[in-house]
Amino acid sequence: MASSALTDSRWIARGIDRSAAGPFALWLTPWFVLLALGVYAAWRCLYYGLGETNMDNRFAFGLWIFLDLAIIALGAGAFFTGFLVYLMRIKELKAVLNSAVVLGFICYSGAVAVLAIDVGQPMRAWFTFWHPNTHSMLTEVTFCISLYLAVLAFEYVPLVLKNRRLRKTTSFLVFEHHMHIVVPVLAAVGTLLSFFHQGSLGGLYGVLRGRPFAFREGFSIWPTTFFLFILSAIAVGPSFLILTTRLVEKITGKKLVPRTVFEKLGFISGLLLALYVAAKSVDTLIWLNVTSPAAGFAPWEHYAYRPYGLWLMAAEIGLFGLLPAALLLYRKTRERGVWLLTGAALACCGVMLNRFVLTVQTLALPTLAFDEFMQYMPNWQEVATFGGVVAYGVILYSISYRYLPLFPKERELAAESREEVNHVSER
Amino acid sequence: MSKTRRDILALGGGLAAGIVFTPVPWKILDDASIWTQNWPWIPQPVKGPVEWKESACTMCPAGCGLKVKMAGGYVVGLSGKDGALCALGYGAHQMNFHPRRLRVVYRDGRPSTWEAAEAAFRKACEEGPVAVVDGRPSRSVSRAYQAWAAATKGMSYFVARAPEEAALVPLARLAGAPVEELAYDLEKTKLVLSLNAPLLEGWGGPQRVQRLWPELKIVQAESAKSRTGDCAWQRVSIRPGSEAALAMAVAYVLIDEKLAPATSPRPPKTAADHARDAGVELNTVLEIARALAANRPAVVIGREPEPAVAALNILLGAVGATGGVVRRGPVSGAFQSMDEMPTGLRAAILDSTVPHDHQPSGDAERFRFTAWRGEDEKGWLLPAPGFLEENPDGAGDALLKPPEGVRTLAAFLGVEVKAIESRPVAAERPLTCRLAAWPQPASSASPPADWTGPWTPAVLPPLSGKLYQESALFPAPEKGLLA
Amino acid sequence: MTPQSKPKSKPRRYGMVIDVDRCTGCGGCMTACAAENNVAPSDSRATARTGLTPMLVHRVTREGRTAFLPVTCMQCENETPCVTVCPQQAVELDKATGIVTQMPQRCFGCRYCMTACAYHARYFNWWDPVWPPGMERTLNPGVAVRMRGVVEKCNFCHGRLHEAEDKAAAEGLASVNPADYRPVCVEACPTRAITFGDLNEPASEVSLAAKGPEAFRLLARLGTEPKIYYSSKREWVRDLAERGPVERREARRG
Amino acid sequence: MLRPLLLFLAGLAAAQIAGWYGFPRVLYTTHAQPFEYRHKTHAVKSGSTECDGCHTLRPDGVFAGLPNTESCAACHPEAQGTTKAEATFVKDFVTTEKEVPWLVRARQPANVRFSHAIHTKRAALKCERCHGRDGETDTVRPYQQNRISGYSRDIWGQSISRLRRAPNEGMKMDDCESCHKERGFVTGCLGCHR
Repeated sequence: MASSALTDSRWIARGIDRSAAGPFALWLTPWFVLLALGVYAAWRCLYYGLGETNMDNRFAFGLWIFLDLAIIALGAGAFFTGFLVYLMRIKELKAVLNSAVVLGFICYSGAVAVLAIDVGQPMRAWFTFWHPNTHSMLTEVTFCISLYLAVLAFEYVPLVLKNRRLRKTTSFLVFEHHMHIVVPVLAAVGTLLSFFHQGSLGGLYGVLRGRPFAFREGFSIWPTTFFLFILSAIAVGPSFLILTTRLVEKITGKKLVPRTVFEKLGFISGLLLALYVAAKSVDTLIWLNVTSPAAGFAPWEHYAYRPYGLWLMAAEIGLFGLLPAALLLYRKTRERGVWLLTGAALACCGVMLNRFVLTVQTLALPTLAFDEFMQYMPNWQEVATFGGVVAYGVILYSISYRYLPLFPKERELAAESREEVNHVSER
Repeated sequence: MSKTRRDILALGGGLAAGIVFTPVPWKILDDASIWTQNWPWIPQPVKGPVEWKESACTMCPAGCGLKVKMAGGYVVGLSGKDGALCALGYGAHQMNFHPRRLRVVYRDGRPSTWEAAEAAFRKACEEGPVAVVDGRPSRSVSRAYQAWAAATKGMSYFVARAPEEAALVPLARLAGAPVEELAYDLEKTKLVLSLNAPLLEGWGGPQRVQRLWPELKIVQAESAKSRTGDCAWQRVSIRPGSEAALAMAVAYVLIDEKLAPATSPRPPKTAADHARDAGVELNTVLEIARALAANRPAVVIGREPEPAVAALNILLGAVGATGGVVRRGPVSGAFQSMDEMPTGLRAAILDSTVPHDHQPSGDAERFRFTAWRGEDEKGWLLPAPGFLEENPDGAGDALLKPPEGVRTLAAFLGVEVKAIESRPVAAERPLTCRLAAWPQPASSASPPADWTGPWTPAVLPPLSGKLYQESALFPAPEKGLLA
Repeated sequence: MTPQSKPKSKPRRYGMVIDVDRCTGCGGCMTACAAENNVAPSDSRATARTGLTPMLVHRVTREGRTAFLPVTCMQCENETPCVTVCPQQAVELDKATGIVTQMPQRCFGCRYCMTACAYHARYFNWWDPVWPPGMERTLNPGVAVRMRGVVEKCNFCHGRLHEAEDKAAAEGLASVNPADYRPVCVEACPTRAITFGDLNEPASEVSLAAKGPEAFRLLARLGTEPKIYYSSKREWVRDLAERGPVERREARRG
Repeated sequence: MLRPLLLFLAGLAAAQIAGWYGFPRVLYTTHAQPFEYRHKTHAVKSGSTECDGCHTLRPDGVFAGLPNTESCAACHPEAQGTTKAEATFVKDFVTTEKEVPWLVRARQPANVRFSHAIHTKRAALKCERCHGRDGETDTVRPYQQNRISGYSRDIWGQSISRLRRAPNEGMKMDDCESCHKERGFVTGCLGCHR
């Protein structure tokens, strides 16, 4: 144990404190077990076909698509922080930028991995690039997500090269330095790509003329859900960063980011969330009064089936929209750690609920006069596959946290706290 | 970094960069997706040019004309020669490969041999008497069975009657005519009062009433919900086992309202009493009776042999009248039905056209020829040619070659089959019948409680609906339709 | 031969009118469709929600009355939902015939088209197709067998269209003889409830029936212009075209 | 710095040789035909140089493909000449009434619908357009099969790069499409797939 800790320590940056290799391995073990289970479930789905899942002809999209949409929205923090740092020049957010890039990479690569299992014929996925249907929102999503994943990988590389051992190789150091010059460019490209795919993920549902619950009119080729998805994603991206960073701080018992950064993120999140709620409310009113009746569907009909009642809409706009927006915008609550976290958590739940409603409720509702309302429950294969992705995320993040400078301010803050031993940040 | 490690990296980098500019990754990508389009474990259709032949369906006695699509020596599609086929007919060619296909001799559910079956049958013939049972008596091969039975000592010939024919037996008795010669003239009927008869679910052949249905008014009196009831002009719910009661109630009203000859004998109880027995309102009975009288020619059809139904038809004037029950004949002569088999038979040998639910009575040893295994088969199961593997007439060539180990009843008995050159034309003959008194009703005439339709044994000789439901054609059970 | 002098057939718009009053729900069209289009027996784990029924007869009851509605791909013509959403052009609105064609060999099984279809007329191959041993020799050579992981639906029996086209070419005709081509469900209906033909021919039986006062289309208000018409003399059946007060009452109760 | 660069270039060159020269040889397996067949001899002996003399197109538009053993047996009820191939044919197929398992190089997969009626009748294309001079050969080429996709090599064409190939070489969808485009005949997926 002691010797392995010794070898391991050569890889850890100077001046920061990490646990010994033994406890770290112990921490990773359960996640590797979960990952193995996920890989087994995924293998079953690939080998025996998607009959292994609980999806059916009506619920052609299930748990996977819902969670993919959710984690891609939550992962929006990556591009949005890049946008704020490099294009809006809010330099203090640099403290979370590296962490955001890793989180974004995890969310996007995880989503792509699940998609590869979710499609029936993954080996034909490249057809989308060779024979693209330019009218399809999914084409836009596929192009943007795969390109953006490449961008994220490029953003990840300099981070990896900052590792203490790797820096010893001169060519890596030179390479990393050159990469630094292009990072703002990458951030700009990433922002553009992300705007489009977050939007087109929303457009995915908004264009469904055959599903009056999801269908929205819009501007040019983009239905309103296109813009709502962008807005909601950039609204909760910072909130998700607050949550994850605070969680890491809690687990490691360290201060990683200055408090002011959290407050800044919270404010941005709250502001955008307020905007989103306003836009969403207007959109909902137009949909209820114009779009849905035009298709022959009474507005409240969509909420007539239990458990998908009107409470969902109320929760989405009130509990998970207005409330967190207020908590994050109001200075007094924002400065109180508990309320900041509550606000951020509610905002994240809100975007997940929104993605859930659009994925599941859309498909559950009947369209034909002689249709039935249907329910769907994922089975263990679906849950385990996704659990595997979560495990992959935790493992990758843990390793990155251990060996890479995810939080550039960490050393500084550690020094400060050593000086003021008595001062303990609120728990 | 060590020197060798750097060298390996450089060489590897060169290889990796270089391979991108060769066909290797791109061709493999393309071929791999082509591989998914032609997975070796996905079955492929047989190769060879398509040809169309003609034949007749053998899945039920209706014997619909077929246009048969063939490729590479196999049947790859079916089409009706004159009109549509039924749901089973469209996939009959797949039935030959059904998991229930019988390929070896079975005795009491255990595999056996042809030699053992032959020895057992020879022994039974020596001990006698033995019955040979036929499902479709108008074929050339049937003629051969009849001749053979007549010429062999201790041998007799029976037929398995379809339920709709059996239901006419009480009327045939009253009219003194062989039941084989009686038939419903439904093509000219305007209104049918059906007492639990599965008219749209295969009665009288799968397609007969289907084709007439758009122009035919059906009053369905039923004790179990059926698709016929769904599609009927009127649906009336009756108590199980009360077909006779409803028939008598209607008859009473007909006489009362002077819609039937005044001299007709009246049913034993009043209309109100019979209606109560049937579990219907008297008003409903009135409506039915008036509809019958207003929509002549009308006819009453029962599911089971029910004397009261025969009596009601006589009262209605439907016997011997256009659009009612008529006499056609001679069709192929009068036969003894399997239901009237004497007791004390030593053995019965059944042709593959006999439905599985037709079982010889008593403890006669069973030799059943069949292409498919049914449920719980006692006695001998002898593998017979399947669909189109023998000529529908029993004489002449077949379109398909039967698999190894399959024999026909004719070959087993060693009879020679000659094609019948000319068949008598079914001509209309007068049929008259008077009702002297109300007959005693039959005990029970309702469908069994577990009857779910839509395929009754009546339509599916030689198999029950189960075979169809297990077949490739049966789509995943969808809500409502087949429940 | 120059392109100009070639005998060109003019574009057709194949469509159907289904007379609901003539459907007895016998299921003949469903089984004929399965046999014609090489639909494999349902997997033992399949349910009503995971089976393959390119043609599906719905039994609809309202206040004790019953109607049977055969539902298949509606061959939508305007902004065809499945065509517009498919990312890799595996679904197409065929210009020559008006058929919405699904190409399983191009499909990669994302199932987006299934979520787009208001009629639930698209089916996914959740399992590999498996026939009992030997039964693969009864497969129709005119239609390719689909593998697992792809979407399929009614293509208006394209195998039969191909046969009719081959025949027309051999006979030197520019276009398919209407008598040579009709989908198997049309042929398999014992009550002849389905009329099939070219909606571009104003005098064709199907065009006239589609213009009849009793004709209606399902969910026409979605604006996708389906080419499958229904017709019924019964008003309550015509009301099934859209969700109405009855369905809303049911919904509120549910 | 020179050494890694040289090694990199060496890797690059090795990849080119392996990819362009080695790969096609590994990708395909070669299978011999059941026996030798000479189109040329048959054309001379039978006096018919028209392809549809044996490869008939029926009036209903169905292309009969390769002649079956029965029609060959009309001329070869027993050996007419002295070749080994003919003796094999008579012995193994005519007397046993079996079909010859020819490995058809131009065979398309089951999902492709190719109508000989439309191409040879309506479009009046010559057989040579796609089959080249196969009808005048002295031998039948062996069948080469792609190990991954299972396709005949003739579908892709002999040239692995698919550049500078003969007009009749290659039977991929691209080839069908380019010929269609040249002739101004555009069709949807359904036109050529089933």
